[in-house]
Amino acid sequence: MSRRSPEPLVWLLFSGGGMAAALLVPVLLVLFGLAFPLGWLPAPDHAHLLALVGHPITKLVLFGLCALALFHWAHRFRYTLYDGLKLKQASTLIIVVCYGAALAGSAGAAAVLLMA
Amino acid sequence: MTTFHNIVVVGGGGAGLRAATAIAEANPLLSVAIVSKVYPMRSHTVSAEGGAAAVIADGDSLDEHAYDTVSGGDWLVEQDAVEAFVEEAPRELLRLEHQGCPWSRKPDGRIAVRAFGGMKKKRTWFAADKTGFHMLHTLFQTALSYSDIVRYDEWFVTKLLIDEGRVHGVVAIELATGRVETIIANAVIMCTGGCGRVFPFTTNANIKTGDGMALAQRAGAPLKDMEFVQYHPTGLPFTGILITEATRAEGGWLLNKDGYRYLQDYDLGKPTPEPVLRSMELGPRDRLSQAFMHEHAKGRTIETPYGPIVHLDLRHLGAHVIDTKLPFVRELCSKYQNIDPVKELIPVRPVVHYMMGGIHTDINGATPVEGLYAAGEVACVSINGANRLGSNSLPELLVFGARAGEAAAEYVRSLRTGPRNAVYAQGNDEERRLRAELDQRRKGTERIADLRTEMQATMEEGAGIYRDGDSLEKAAVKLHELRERFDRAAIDDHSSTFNTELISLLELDFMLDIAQSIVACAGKRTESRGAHQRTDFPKRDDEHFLSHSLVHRSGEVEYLPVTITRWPPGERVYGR
Amino acid sequence: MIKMEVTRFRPGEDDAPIVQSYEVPLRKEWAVLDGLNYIKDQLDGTLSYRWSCRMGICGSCGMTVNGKPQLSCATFLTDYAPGPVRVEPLRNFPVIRDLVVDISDFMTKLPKVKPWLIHDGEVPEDEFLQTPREMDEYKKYSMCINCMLCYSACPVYALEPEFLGPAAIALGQRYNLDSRDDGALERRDVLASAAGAWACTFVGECSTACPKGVDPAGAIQRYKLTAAVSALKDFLLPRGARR
Amino acid sequence: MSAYRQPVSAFWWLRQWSYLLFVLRELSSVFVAWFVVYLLLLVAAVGDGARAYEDFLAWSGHGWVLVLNLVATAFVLLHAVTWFALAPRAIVVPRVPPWAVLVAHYAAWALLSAGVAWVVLR
Ligand SMILES: Cc1cc2nc3c(=O)[nH]c(=O)nc-3n(C[C@H](O)[C@H](O)[C@H](O)COP(=O)(O)OP(=O)(O)OC[C@H]3O[C@@H](n4cnc5c(N)ncnc54)[C@H](O)[C@@H]3O)c2cc1C
Ligand code: SF4
Ligand code: F3S
Ligand code: FES
Repeated sequence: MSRRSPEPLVWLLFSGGGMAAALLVPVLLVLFGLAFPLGWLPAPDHAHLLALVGHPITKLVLFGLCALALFHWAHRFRYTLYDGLKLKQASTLIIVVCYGAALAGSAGAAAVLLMA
Repeated sequence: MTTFHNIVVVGGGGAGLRAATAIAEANPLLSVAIVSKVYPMRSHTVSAEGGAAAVIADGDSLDEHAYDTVSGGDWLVEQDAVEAFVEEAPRELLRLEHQGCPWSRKPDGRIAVRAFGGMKKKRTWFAADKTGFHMLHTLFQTALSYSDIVRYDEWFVTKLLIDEGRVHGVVAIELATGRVETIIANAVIMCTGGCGRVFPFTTNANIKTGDGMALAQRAGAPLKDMEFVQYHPTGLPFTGILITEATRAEGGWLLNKDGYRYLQDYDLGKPTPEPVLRSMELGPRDRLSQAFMHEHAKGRTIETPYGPIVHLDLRHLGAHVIDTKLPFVRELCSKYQNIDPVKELIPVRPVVHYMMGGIHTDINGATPVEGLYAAGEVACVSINGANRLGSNSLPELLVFGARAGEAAAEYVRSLRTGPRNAVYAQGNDEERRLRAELDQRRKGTERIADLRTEMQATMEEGAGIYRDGDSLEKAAVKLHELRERFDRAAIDDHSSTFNTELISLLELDFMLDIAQSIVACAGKRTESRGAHQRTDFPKRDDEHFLSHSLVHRSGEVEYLPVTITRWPPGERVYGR
Repeated sequence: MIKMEVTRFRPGEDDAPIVQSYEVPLRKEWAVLDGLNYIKDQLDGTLSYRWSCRMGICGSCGMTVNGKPQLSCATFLTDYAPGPVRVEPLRNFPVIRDLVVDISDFMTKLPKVKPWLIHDGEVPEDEFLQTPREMDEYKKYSMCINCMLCYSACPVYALEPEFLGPAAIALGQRYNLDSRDDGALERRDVLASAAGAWACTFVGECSTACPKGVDPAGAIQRYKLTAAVSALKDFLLPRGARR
Repeated sequence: MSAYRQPVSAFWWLRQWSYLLFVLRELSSVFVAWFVVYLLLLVAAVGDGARAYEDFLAWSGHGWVLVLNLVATAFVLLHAVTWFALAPRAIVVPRVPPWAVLVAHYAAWALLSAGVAWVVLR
């Protein structure tokens, strides 16, 4: 039955990821990717960040962001390959690779966050 | 190639779709086909703007609707048909409501009605100003749910098969492939719409070439009241695009070149700021278009490259009313005339709009040819008489489409015999004729477009809003000449794939028939009534002409008395 | 005068379309369609194209004009002056002849979304009550004239012919959002299938192209959200709790 | 019927500016993914101690990393803007005009960004 199609759930993850990425990624990327390395702003000291990352709420938020953002990527990239490169024939392979990578990435993120 | 159906409906407009669903409901076992030269949702019903009349409002009554219709038609109206019509119209419109038609509503969620020309009460249902569009799409989409209705989309019917006085089907060309097919059926319902394209300046779409009228007349069914051609008072110059009567119902004014509401000079009442029913701008279309001609004669219209115009003034209605009730008018004005009716005057002139006449049918859509039915604008029942009231046509499509469908379903039930071989032979002959048209017209000398243009000019000059014996005689002579020249018309396109030049040729052939019928009837009717105004016979003459004209293929015209049930002929009074 | 470059394709004669140029008068009031009619009537009777209402409501006359899908009766020559004006058939459809394309794909897909009112229970004696506000919910989606400009603009439809496409989905949504309708569940299998709303990647060009303000892209997005939420409910709630 | 099938070029997205913009928008997801990697590297470095964190900061100052992050920022901003533009079309709240939905998204964006910056820089 097509109603069982996983498409809606994947799409929800994609959308959640899109929303999370839109809301949070720009500020984080500007801070850590540009502002600190370029010296526009003083980089926060290690202790502060350690405390921050160690806090369970931060861990939860960051995990959510990473996992959702990865699924966002997986879904969009899958369709980019279909449409942009006309690769629809390789659909199964693309699905396995994209969502598989997102799953693996999320597990990796969990590991990193738990250890930090 | 030959295929078989119980009933073939020719035309997928409002009337055709309603007829087909009526058959499917009357007897689901019947095989019904809709053959249409355009996809059904492209049919001209889609262009209707203003609305559909049916009694629903408190304080309105069936009798008043009937009286307005009878007097609006200048008593040339079958009163039993009108009584059936007004009674069934509300049911039909409600049926569409139940199928999802987005009729405009009052704040409490009930159907809203608006005023319309010649109607004494507000009774016109509307879907903003895209009524026909919403009706047609609702009908079409609902018809999709009847999976057993077979459609022949973009098939052009060229002939009705007749044997022993009975119809046996049609011959049609599939446009995409050029395939000619004999479609055998026990009954045929013609729902092919009007013929405005016989005239040069019309609100009618390119497809409205009177095919069905000509086909039926050739098959032996006479055409009725063909001299009654409706001019709508407000068309955009150049394009002929209609500015709906609803603009005036909402309170629009007609102004001459001095900014004066000239209708007050023509026995249509006194100007008031608010619209008054059956008065001034809400008078009937024939009278308004005639008033324009008088203004023009007095030099009080404005000359433009596309003919004389007057102005329609909506500015005092304000943006809110225009945007909620008349959004399409605003869209059309800005697209095609480059003006904004909220701030500017709309230039308008009378434009050929509707054919009161058509295939002669009885109250059930049956023509004198056995098994042949007709409904919609192509037919003449007649509820419209000498002048149709705006918003009566759309409900007419439904009421008489349904009636014709039911009658045809009933008719085929009793039939036992199939067609004789002669019918198949007719089909083969027609196929050969069509091939010949393609092959033998290579060396023609006349251009289709030229003949068409000349025919249209002839009709406007000879059989326009005002006619006389002389102008009609000249038109008849000219049409005769065009008929002869038609035999020498050329076709450059010899492809069998989507050959629109061949179709233009066949349509021109039909239109010439129609033009000749109109002129023949108009010449014989030596009186003035409704939309038929003879300057040489300016009075209505009930003694001789309270009867329908019936014109046959031969050009012969006979008369049929009008059925009068409850409303004896009287004076048409507006604004008093 | 203005030059019109018209794509011609004659099946059986040409393997691929060719371009033919015509000079037509440049008049203020003339739509691209008037230019084509001039060609057909005065210059070349063999040109084929569809048209009917010439007032932007029947949906027959869609063509690609200077690269963009347009209604040729509602697009004016003067907007392309001094020219040339390139007129091609609508993209993404097979070309039958000249400017005539085959839209039978849409015509077979349309009934699949059940674009008719499905009402459970009693039908009232008179009208269903529906306030103007309730009508606003779906009104815009009911404005579709089936002109196919959106299909012509949508790259996903070009690449994946299985895709139901913008207008068909918008029409399904039109009934889903109608307060008189109870058919959303019946339409879901088709609308929420892989070839339905999910195939749309929100290019958004369908809404840009639409001459009637239908906003099919919005309709699809909105449908995805509803479908996803209801799928989530199905997933989380036990069967019995569902309607 | 021998209809002509109009071919679709693999480079269809170059034909029109709006198509190109669409493809760029879709490609933004790659940079979102890159950001996740970058973030996790940072978190791992912070967890590994002050030395590792210093190394990370030095690495993030490398030319190619900077360029990559600059490009990524551009794409991520494109993502955010197009995403918010789309939101009012999908999220239809009765009686709330679409522009209000849009404004709400931008407000949330501003608020969250300020919040994150405050937490990080405190
Ligand atoms: C601009 C405009 C506005 C109007 N506004 C209103 C209004 O507000 N209220 C009102 O009541 N009336 C209005 N009318 C009148 C009304 O719309 C028409 O009378 C009515 O729609 C005709 O419907 P129909 O079903 O008879 O024919 P159409 O809708 O014209 O359909 C004709 C069908 O026949 C088919 N056909 C024709 N010839 C052939 C052939 N040879 N082979 C195969 N198929 C063929 C066509 O493909 C088409 O499907 C308006 C008319 C116009 C022109
Ligand atoms: S949604 Fe718009 S563009 Fe698409 S078919 Fe309908 S009216 Fe045409
Ligand atoms: S263009 Fe196509 S991809 Fe979706 S938003 Fe429109 S249907
Ligand atoms: S001709 Fe009808 S939409 Fe253009």
